[in-house]
Amino acid sequence: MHIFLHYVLLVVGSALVNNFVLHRFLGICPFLGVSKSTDTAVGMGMAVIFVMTLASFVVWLINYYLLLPYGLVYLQTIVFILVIASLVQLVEMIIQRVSPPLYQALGIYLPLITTNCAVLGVAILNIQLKYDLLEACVFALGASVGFGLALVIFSGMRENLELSDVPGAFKGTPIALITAGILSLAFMGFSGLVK
Amino acid sequence: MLDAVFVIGGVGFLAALVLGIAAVTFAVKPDPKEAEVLDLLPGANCGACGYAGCAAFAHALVQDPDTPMACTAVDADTAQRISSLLGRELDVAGPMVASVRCMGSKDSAGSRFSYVGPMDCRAAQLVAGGYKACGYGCLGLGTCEAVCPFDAIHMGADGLPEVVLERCTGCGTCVDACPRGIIRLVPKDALVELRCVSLDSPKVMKGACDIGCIKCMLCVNVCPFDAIDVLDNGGPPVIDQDKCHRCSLCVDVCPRGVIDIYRVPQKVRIVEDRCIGCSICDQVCPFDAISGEPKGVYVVDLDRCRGCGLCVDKCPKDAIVRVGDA
Amino acid sequence: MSDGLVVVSSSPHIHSPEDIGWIMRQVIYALVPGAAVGVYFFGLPAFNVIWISVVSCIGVEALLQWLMGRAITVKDGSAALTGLLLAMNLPPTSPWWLVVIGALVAIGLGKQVYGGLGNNPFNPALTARVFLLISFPVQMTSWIVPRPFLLRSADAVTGATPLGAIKTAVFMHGNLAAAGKISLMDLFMGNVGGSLGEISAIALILGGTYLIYKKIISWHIPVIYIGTVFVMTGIFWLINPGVYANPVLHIFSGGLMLGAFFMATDLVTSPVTVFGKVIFAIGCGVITVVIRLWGGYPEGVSFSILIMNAFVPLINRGTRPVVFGAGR
Amino acid sequence: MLSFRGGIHPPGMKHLVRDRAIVDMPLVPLYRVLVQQHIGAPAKPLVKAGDTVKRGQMLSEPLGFVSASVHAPTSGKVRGVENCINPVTGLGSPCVVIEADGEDAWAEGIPFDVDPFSMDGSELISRIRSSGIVGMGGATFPSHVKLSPPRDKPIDAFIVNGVECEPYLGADHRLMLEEPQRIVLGARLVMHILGLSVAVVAIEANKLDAVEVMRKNAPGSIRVEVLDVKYPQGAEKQLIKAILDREVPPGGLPMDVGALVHNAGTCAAIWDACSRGIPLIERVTSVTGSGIREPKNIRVRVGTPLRDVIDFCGGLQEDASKVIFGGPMMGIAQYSMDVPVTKGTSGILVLRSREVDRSSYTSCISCGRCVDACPMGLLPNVLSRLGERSMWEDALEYNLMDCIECGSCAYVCPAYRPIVHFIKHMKALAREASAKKRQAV
Repeated sequence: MHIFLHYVLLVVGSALVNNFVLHRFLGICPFLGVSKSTDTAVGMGMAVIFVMTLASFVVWLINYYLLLPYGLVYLQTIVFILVIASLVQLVEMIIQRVSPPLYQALGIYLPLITTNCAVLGVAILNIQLKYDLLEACVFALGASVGFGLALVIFSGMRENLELSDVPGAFKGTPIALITAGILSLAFMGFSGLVK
Repeated sequence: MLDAVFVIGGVGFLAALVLGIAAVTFAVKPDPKEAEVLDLLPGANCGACGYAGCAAFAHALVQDPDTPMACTAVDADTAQRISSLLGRELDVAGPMVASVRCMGSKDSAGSRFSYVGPMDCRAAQLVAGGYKACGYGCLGLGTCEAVCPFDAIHMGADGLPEVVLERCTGCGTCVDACPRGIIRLVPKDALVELRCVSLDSPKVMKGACDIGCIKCMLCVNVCPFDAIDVLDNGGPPVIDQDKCHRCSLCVDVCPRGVIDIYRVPQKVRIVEDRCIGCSICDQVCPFDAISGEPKGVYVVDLDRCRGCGLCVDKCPKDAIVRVGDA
Repeated sequence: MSDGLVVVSSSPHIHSPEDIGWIMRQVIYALVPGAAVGVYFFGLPAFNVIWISVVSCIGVEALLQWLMGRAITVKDGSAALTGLLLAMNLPPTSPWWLVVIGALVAIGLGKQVYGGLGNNPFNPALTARVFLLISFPVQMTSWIVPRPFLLRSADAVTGATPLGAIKTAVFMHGNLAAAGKISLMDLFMGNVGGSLGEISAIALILGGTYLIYKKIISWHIPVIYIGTVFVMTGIFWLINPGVYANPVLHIFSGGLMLGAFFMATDLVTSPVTVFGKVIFAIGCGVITVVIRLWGGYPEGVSFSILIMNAFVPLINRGTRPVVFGAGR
Repeated sequence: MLSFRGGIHPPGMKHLVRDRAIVDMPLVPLYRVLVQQHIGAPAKPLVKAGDTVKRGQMLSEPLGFVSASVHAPTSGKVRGVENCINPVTGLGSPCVVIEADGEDAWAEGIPFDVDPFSMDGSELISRIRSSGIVGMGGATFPSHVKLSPPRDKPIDAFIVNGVECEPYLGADHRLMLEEPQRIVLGARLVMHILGLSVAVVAIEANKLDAVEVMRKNAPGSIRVEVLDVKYPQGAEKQLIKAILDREVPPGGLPMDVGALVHNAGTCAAIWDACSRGIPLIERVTSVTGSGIREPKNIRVRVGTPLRDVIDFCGGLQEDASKVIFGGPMMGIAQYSMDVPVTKGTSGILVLRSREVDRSSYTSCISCGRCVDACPMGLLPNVLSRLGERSMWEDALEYNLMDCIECGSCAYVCPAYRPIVHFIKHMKALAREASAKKRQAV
């Protein structure tokens, strides 16, 4: 029971309290880029959940079984990026085969997951926070679910903004950033929830 | 140092291996047509077409026949080949611009009733056929301005739209949007237009608008080029842009001032040392503006010349030039 | 007909007399009892906060609309209502500049950048409150002890809100005992510390009932919101009454009544269908309880409503009514 | 009480004409009989300038099955087939102009007296068709079409619509009070045509006197049901839901659920046509509203110019500023006093300037009142926001085409948004696009 609660808190913590987009401000590019329609946002969220969890898993293994034993921790960033890039490529191929509509919808943003700093961020945080393999995966899952959640909520709001009478100067990205800011303020309410 | 090389190389190799296997396992056969189109496209992936790279654009072109050929980097020949590959007609007409065919401003054409509702011409047209006294005139609520993707049409103070010729791309969005069919596309260089589309009889027209065409036929009769014709639909005469020489006689003769010319052409003069006195120009000039003795040097009477340019085209010696030109 | 043109428009040609101005006025009337209790217990400073807030909200709205070259719509009363709601969400001792900043954020950032009334995704007053709470935590959490108007002495005595006391007690001592005895009667009448307009449950219920009676809000959001808080806190109270306060105390304390009746029901930022309202209210309730029981802040009403505001487009999307004839 | 989901309660304003007995409008010198007074295929004029016509003579011939003819309202000389303003579209439309000779002589052979119950269905239907009978509630759909359902959609329920849910109007009410037998006989005739043994007369609870009269006059086979007072109770689909608890599917017709609805006035006209051969040349209509000096229920010939009707009712008040054909919720505002009364003119309503809609509207505040009011289960708030931006393609996904344009949403909108107008606008765009698409294929 206690162990289970630990993992629940880990998910809640990474998804809500320290939401990657709204609290750590990681992954802002896809957050703004793929949030114009809810359908694409859901697809992107799924893709990110998959990539982030998988990447955390692989990267953790590489870190502890390859880099650490050989004292090559200084190569962390470059190796991580290499692995993540390959993973994204792999996911892209699979999606293209399995779900062409999703592939079309995600368009340029699928390759962009590569440069989604949230993916690298979660991998590095896993190492910094000294999580074990399971914790790392759970943390990544929570973080990516949080990312997806923020993305989907935000896409709903942006669809509505399209029908709003926003002053010319604020149309598009400016109003999206303001909205993200207020959303981020609202999510501050969760602070202190998980120590 | 060496282990670093090995590790990165090894990881890279492994990744490449996995990707290689995946590429084979999850290979997606592209549409052969798509591949052909893709070959013809520049392959620069510049994104100017609005798609994520040439491959996505090729996909869209093949899948959706309505996709406009929006690539800016292909030459005309390639565009033609792509179009024929896709089995569609390529629009080869010259550049067009929108032309608004109504001059019935707020002051010259009144209202039948006071309209309450959305400020959209199409919506206003649904209420008792539009509030304007003239059933054919511009409603002036600016739907054309709202739909223009290029910001090339603006509502003037008189309640009529004005086309910004430099910005207009001739896309035709406003033409489709206008509920009264007032806007049409004309070649960019054809700039004489009768700005009225009313099918009303002269009597009705006089009651509805101070300026609309009353079908008096003066313009038809005055045109030296037979460029103005009457259709049998009861509407205003139509100017054939191919025949029109922009002499603007019709503009001057119209009692309602509803024929408009954008740019009056330059008058002509004769370059004396090239003129051989063949008299062709004298014979073709519809305005009797050229005079002279055969074998002598002809001169242009600038008061009479209207810049139609017939003589310029006919002169065998290229001795006639526009006034502004060297 | 005798002079000028007849009017022609699309049907319908008659209209209900209830326009936006009327709705806003009714909500303002409904808020008066709550605000009055605030002034009664907190005195002149509270009154000053109210008028500064209302005047600056109206001023900011007019100014921004004038700057943007839009029609100035302060006459519809929505800016005044936002001002009143903002004031009721502030500590009674708020300095004037805090109130003015709040008005700027509420009307400027919360409303006008989105295009004015109807276009804002978040409740403007709550946006401002949360903005102030995070930016000026000291000023926004200085509470004073209520003193009925007639008994008021010159100096205000600082004190804590009931929820703040509970949070501190649980945090410092691990149980509720240190929070001391909190009178439910005081909570009900408003004789407690807190934001200007949130203290008196009875006054707020009175106002809320008026709005429900006038059919300006439906009962779903307030009843289900408060009900969710009651049930959830009740469950935890039954599990461990030493750490978790009893549910009656929870529903009568903090900003719940104000939030449930007046903020969560904000027409612009709440779902349109009944089912959507139910989901929205449950979401507000759950988040409120989570923040109150386990979060860093003692009170979670503002945050929870703001967060649920963000969900409204998705809720509306998911709760479309069944089209006539498509049901079977 | 029987009812449906959604709806609104606007002030009834029925008191203006409630107690005013139907009076016959005297003949006027000139009639303008529009050739197109129905929904459906056009009709072809049969007369030309200089012809003399008799009362009840056919003036136009329907082209196609879903079409209807028109008849001369009185005897006189045809001035010509001219272009007159159609009160429904506001546009010019061909119309037979008759200069009355004042004799009002019937065409040969009518009226006669027969027992229509001795005839069979198809004979009666063709008689109804040649009499130019259309739905008189305002929709003007040719009645004979409704009476000829396809074989696979048998009709098992017939409702006589005496609801008259539009505020102000009282013509059907007076008709039920004064001439219940015509309605009952017409209804029995419809039952006879369709082989039904029962029918329902639906009346709103604000007309209990009519309920009593109808109950007294109706035979046992015709049940009179009292309905909740709510707008739009008289809308076909909502009425079927309330009486039969059947829902017409989106895009469907009442016959899809085996139901048929005829207006009370239409039933009376059917009786006249079948039993005496009198075509649809006159109707009862309410001339009402605060802008008219003497509100009345009048029996008026089709083709009478609006100006004459207004004069007969004492003229307009000084500040009258809106003249509406039909009721205030779905009626059509007029700008010309020359428009003629048509078969579908269920009322003529004149509003004063202070009652007329304000001219500006503001952003939607998502209050959801329109959603609660919509009897069709749509989201008018979303539709209006889409309509503001002419986004009809998105609106189609929000069931744009299922809107019945009853106006409930716009009535309750606190932002005064012209929601129905937005919807009509998008429907027009959608129809235009689909017509274009059909052309292209």
